[in-house]
Amino acid sequence: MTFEDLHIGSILVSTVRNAPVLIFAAMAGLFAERSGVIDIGLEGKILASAFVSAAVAFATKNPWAGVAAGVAVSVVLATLQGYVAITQKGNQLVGGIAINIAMSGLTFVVAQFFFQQGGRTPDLGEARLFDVVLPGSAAVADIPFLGWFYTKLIGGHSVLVYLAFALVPLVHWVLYHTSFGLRLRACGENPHAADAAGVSVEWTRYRAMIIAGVLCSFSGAYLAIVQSGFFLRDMSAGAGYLALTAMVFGNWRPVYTFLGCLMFGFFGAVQIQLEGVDLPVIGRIPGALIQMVPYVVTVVVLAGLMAKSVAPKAIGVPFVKSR
Amino acid sequence: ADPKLGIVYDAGGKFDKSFNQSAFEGASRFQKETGIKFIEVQASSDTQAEQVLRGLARKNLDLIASIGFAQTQAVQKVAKEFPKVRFVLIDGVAQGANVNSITFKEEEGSYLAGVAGAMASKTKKLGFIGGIDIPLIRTFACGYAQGAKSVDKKSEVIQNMVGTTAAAWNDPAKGGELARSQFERGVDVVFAVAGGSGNGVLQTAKEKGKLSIGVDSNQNGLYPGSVLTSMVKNVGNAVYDSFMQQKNGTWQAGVTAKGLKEGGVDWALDEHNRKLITPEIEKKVTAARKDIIDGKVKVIDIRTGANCPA
Amino acid sequence: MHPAVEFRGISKQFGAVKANTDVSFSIAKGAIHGLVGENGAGKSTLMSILYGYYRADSGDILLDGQVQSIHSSHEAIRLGIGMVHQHFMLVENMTVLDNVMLGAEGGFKLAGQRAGVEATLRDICTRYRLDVDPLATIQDLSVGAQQRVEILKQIYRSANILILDEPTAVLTAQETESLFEILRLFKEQGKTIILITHKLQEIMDITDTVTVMRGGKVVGAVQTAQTSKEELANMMVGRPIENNLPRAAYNPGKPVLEVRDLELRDDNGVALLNKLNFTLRAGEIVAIAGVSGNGQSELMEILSGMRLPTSGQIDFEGKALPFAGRSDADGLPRTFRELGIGHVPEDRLRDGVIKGFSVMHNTFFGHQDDKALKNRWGLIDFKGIAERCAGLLKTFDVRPANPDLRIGLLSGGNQQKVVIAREVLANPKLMLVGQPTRGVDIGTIEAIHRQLLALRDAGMAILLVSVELEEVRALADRILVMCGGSITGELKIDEFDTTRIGLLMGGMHKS
Amino acid sequence: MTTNDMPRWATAFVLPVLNLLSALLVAALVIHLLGEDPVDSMRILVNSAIVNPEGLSYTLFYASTFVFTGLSVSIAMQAGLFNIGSEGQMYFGGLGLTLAMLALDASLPWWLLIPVGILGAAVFGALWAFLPGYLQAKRGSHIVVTTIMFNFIAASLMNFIIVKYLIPPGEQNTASRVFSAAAEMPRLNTWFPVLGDTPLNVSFLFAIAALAIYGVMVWRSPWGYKLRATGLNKHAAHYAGVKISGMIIAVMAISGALAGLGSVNSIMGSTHYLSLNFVGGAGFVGIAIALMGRQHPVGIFLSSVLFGALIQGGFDLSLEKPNIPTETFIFIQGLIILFCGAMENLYAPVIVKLAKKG
Ligand SMILES: Nc1ncnc2c1ncn2[C@@H]1O[C@H](COP(=O)(O)OP(=O)(O)OP(=O)(O)O)[C@@H](O)[C@H]1O
Ligand SMILES: Nc1ncnc2c1ncn2[C@@H]1O[C@H](COP(=O)(O)OP(=O)(O)OP(=O)(O)O)[C@@H](O)[C@H]1O
Ligand SMILES: [Mg+2]
Ligand SMILES: [Mg+2]
Repeated sequence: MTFEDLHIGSILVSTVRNAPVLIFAAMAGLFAERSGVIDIGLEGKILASAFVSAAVAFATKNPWAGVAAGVAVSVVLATLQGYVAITQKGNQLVGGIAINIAMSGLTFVVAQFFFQQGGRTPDLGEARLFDVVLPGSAAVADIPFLGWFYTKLIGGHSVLVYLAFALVPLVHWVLYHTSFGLRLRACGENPHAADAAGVSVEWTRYRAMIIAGVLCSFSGAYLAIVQSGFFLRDMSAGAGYLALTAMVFGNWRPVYTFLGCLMFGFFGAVQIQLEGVDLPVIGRIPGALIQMVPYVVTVVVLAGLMAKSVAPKAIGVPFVKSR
Repeated sequence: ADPKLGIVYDAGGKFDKSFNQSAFEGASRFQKETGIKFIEVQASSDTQAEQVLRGLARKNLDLIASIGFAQTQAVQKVAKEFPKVRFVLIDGVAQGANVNSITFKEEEGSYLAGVAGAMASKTKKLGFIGGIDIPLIRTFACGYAQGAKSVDKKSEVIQNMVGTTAAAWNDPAKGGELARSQFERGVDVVFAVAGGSGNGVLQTAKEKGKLSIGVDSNQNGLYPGSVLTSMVKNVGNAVYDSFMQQKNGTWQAGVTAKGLKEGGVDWALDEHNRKLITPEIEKKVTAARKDIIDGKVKVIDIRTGANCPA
Repeated sequence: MHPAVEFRGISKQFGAVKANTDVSFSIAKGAIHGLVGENGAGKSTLMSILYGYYRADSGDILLDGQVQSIHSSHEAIRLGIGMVHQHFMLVENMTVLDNVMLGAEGGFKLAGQRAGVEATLRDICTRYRLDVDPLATIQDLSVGAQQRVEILKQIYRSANILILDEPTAVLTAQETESLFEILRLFKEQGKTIILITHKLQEIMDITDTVTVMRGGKVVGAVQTAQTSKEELANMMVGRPIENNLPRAAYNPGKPVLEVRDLELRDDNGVALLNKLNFTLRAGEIVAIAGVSGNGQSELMEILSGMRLPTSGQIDFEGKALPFAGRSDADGLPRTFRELGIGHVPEDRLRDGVIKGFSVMHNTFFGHQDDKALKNRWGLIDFKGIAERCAGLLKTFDVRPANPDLRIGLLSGGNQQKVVIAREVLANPKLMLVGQPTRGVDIGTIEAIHRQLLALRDAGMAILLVSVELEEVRALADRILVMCGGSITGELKIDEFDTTRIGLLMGGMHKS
Repeated sequence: MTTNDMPRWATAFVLPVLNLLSALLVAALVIHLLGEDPVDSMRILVNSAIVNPEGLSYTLFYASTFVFTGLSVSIAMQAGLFNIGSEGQMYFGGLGLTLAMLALDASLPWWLLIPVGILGAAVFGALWAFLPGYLQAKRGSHIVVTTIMFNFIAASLMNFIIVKYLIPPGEQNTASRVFSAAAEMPRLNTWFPVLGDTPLNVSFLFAIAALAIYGVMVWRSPWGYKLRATGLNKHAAHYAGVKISGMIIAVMAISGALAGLGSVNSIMGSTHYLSLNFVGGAGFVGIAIALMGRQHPVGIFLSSVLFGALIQGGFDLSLEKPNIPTETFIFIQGLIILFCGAMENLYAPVIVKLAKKG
């Protein structure tokens, strides 16, 4: 086997393309959880926004209208989740799981009702978001490496991909270098302290949830109107849980979380390349076992390399001004 | 009186863009032509399959069509309990004097897909994307590879499976990703046998200017000019025929394996892919088709326990 | 001139508990006003109402003669009220700087502000002689330093009315003194201060006026100059407080605990305990005095089995405690308890009780595996435990004596009584007692002290860790002073000398 | 405003009923929008899931599996561990059971074979949960992450094992061979013919027993006391002499064993073979059940029956009303979890006001 057989280039490109679904959702989770609200409902929000973006994009023939509608729905769900967690002081896990289950059913029912295609939307065709071709791509396309680097790795993606990558420093900045971020983190660590300092814990958490809603919707929109070009029932296929995993893996810190997302994207891509390839010594690994690669790697990395992950202290606990 | 007919889809549901949907279409065609209605149900789990079949059998239906191999055991069991009710099992083999098991020689149709693919491919690298790594899907893959090798010994088939859970049939993003990665490895024709995930494959092929091959129903029209052909598996015809036989009183129990000869599988040539199928390709495929029907070429079915020769 | 703060008929009820009933009094501008009362008297509740944390069921609060409806801490802060809570309100994993800025940021972007605020803080620190590094992370700071951060917060926000809820409970004498220095400075600047404390000496030392509460009501308001500790105590508890409790003659028995060359190092190899050597005999109370954070907690953890020492030998009743060959202390406290070592942990909320369990469920916490508490099916004998619990609540005067209440809803003093009662009931041979009266009112302190002395008289060996020299003096037969993980000196009780102990606590000279 | 201010009958009865009604109201609205009559639909649903003995029997059959997965999630939750891995543990438990059956179903009599199968399911389930438990206890790997990962790994591994080793030669179905009749869990219709030809079997009685044992173990035994202490405050539990890491590993193993036992009902009680994805989400439903049932035996039982009824009733309803796809009931499940589980105190203020007036 040669180096060429590994297709490093294609793995990297594929990583870049796979990661945004997770990055958006993980950054959404980060906002919610750093403010103290467990966001196990990412999956449901991804699914709902994926459906709504696809349906609206199809109906209006405008992908941006789809994205906007996805944002709206995801924000509504996030606010509902916030209402359960913040105002009702209910169990946050229950709230999130309820949303996941409800959306898995509802998206199908509504899609079926409108489109009669078994919980699928029609193909978006021209209403998809298309890839950006960077200026000068044609000129450099044939230069070895640089051509690949500029047109394939850096260029040639949808706007949402760039947004996903740009989000990471932005989230970092908001979280650590703004007063909102400071308050948000305080609410997640010690809401009583934040409250005593005159910060409204509830309002801060609501805002965090709304942001989480917005970010999460991009994940769904990316899935439906960029990657697939239609909506299919349960198409999130666990992305929300994986994003949550990346976030825990990244110790609730944006950059590490981002690395976690890239890792999943990367091993997902490696796994594709490994299938059916004869490896030295091991030989050909059966396809079903190759599917395990990203997950096994995660467990090994978590068990072996990472220090204990430390969640925000007040996470999951409704804020009650009482002893 | 009109026969009382029923159809039981498996977990994929009647809109799965695959064999359930095809069965539904066959049954609908029958209804349209004869005006005879049928009851349809979806069984989401093996337990439910049994429940549904028994429930329908109790209603004294004359014929129940069970779609998908997952219902094999349930059919076998319920058929024994209700000897007067007739069962048609699609894609699986169940025992019983009142059961007709219909299987398809997917390997034969896939062989044609492989021939067409290898002819159309410039790189002689062909892709195959399956849903889950199960014998049925491997049968497609192996027939496809045999067909490709028959055109050019050196042609190579790269295989990927979408996943390991039921979600693998509904993951177009992953399907698209797999297709992309295959294209980057030099593949220029890809055969998708992955339910809803296959849509992602076909779509990506269209985007990347590559060729794809559809499956089960004729998918040529989905992305005209990009779908090279489709490996049509006539589940719909099988259901239609069974209903018709019941109506005409010609129904028979047994095991039917439907290949090219029996019209169970075929390749699709229509106005959508007419331009893609050059006279050479058409000639080659037609010849291969004839050879198989005549028995000159034997396509290996790996489900019999044989190793895939290609 | 209007008073700075005036309470008019404040009442507040939690479920069946009347925390405040028709509370009325006022505090003059520029005064330091003391607020005293038993545990559960309603002091914190009243202050929480003033700070907008709770809404009063009825009554008004007037600031500077104006009725104000304060419905959030945000509102309170806007009105110039600052509060230092009983439990620190700090975000542990953030820096001092961030904690101070929290809620008082000057704009959305922090980047430009941080340097400026840091400079301001450094300036405040020098002016008020506060020893705090603005860039330190809270969890790395000692309790005293965290307290200073709370003060720093209030100075930074230039609060005009400052509420301090038991600020000195965890401070050493020196730290308390420097806190008072700052309070006096505040007073000079015309700020009004409300100080809650259980230490009447502090009331005498610094306040101008005092309000005494009992059972949610005001039972007295006096000028400090015209009262005495005894009178205040009497008002609070409704009976005089005994200062010198009777005890049997010092007659130590066999050695119960022998500690030799005990050493503890943290993961970085830094010594937390340095070659400790001491012996504890039956029938004596040995007190370990010292500024908190000098190894006392670690020592107690080791002796109770919660932590493994790095090296050294500890004999209990002549036999080595089973540390050898262990990689962690998992389950060890149970072994120790079964050997006869009782432990009243210094941080009762963290270690001593399960807040979510009922009082009754907490009365056998740690003893759940005792044979006597199980029925013949090996299940917990709740009938027996209910009886036992009823007796315990009565004997130790736990209020309210409701076994089904979540213990988290009890006042700190009453929680402490439950913990001590539980450990006493197991009748251990050695009792480790950490800060037994932290945050506890004088009446309860007296009761706890009586209990400990009775145990000593009955022949129990007691190791007491306390930062309160008063407590050490009231209980100890011998005193070990710890500093920097070492024992810097030992005194008999009749050699008690505050100055000398103070020097030893500072590690000044070794005897 | 807390539930403390409320009479017990209100928290135990009125609130849950009001919440359930709210969920059903929203569901009715959706059914109405789908163009069907909500009242009639509800009648069909209740009829086929509860009233009709055969339907009830199916409801209880589904509930039997859910009780086990619900208990699995609940017991881990008592120790403060969120086990998302019941799905994979049940899957793996099914493998243990199947291996035992394939090896022994020709040689052992039923009264030996069934216990061996149960044991196989429990052991394999426990094994699959032991690893995440161990990693949490000894390496601090977050249990939520590892159990999610283990679900994925189980799916791949089982796919591999079933396809490569368990499918009988020449068979299409991705399933093991059917076990011999000796491996069939006795069905309750043997004694109660009114239940009709349904797979409701002795597992249901086991499920009830498991609930009782769980209740006693958690609230009446010293072990359960330590378990709950660990869940509420690890520092204090350590002080109390609990071996924290041992407790975490043990409770995860038990949790996995319970999930594994869920497969006994589905496989030995119904299909009598192991098939791909036979778990079909029962492990995830277990999470919902544990949360909704507040980890209390009675709550777990009631939620399990409710979910079983939705599957059974929803299935029948979708037969009669083609406009209502079965997925509608997934949505309704979500609604019920939302209203009954997460917004449990939605009506508390109203009730408190009414109670004060009255
Ligand atoms: N949130 C609450 N819920 C129920 N009861 C409460 C609550 N807060 C306080 N109480 C009760 O109100 C009474 C007054 O409590 P408070 O904390 O004001 O007392 P305190 O005087 O500050 O006592 P301590 O000296 O121990 O701090 C106590 O009986 C307490 O148990
Ligand atoms: N053996 C049992 N089986 C089922 N449920 C039980 C059993 N014992 C107790 N419960 C229920 O469990 C809950 C808690 O039990 P219990 O009242 O003994 O504890 P508690 O005093 O409330 O302590 P905690 O607050 O820690 O639960 C109660 O709702 C009770 O009804
Ligand atoms: Mg107080
Ligand atoms: Mg109780």
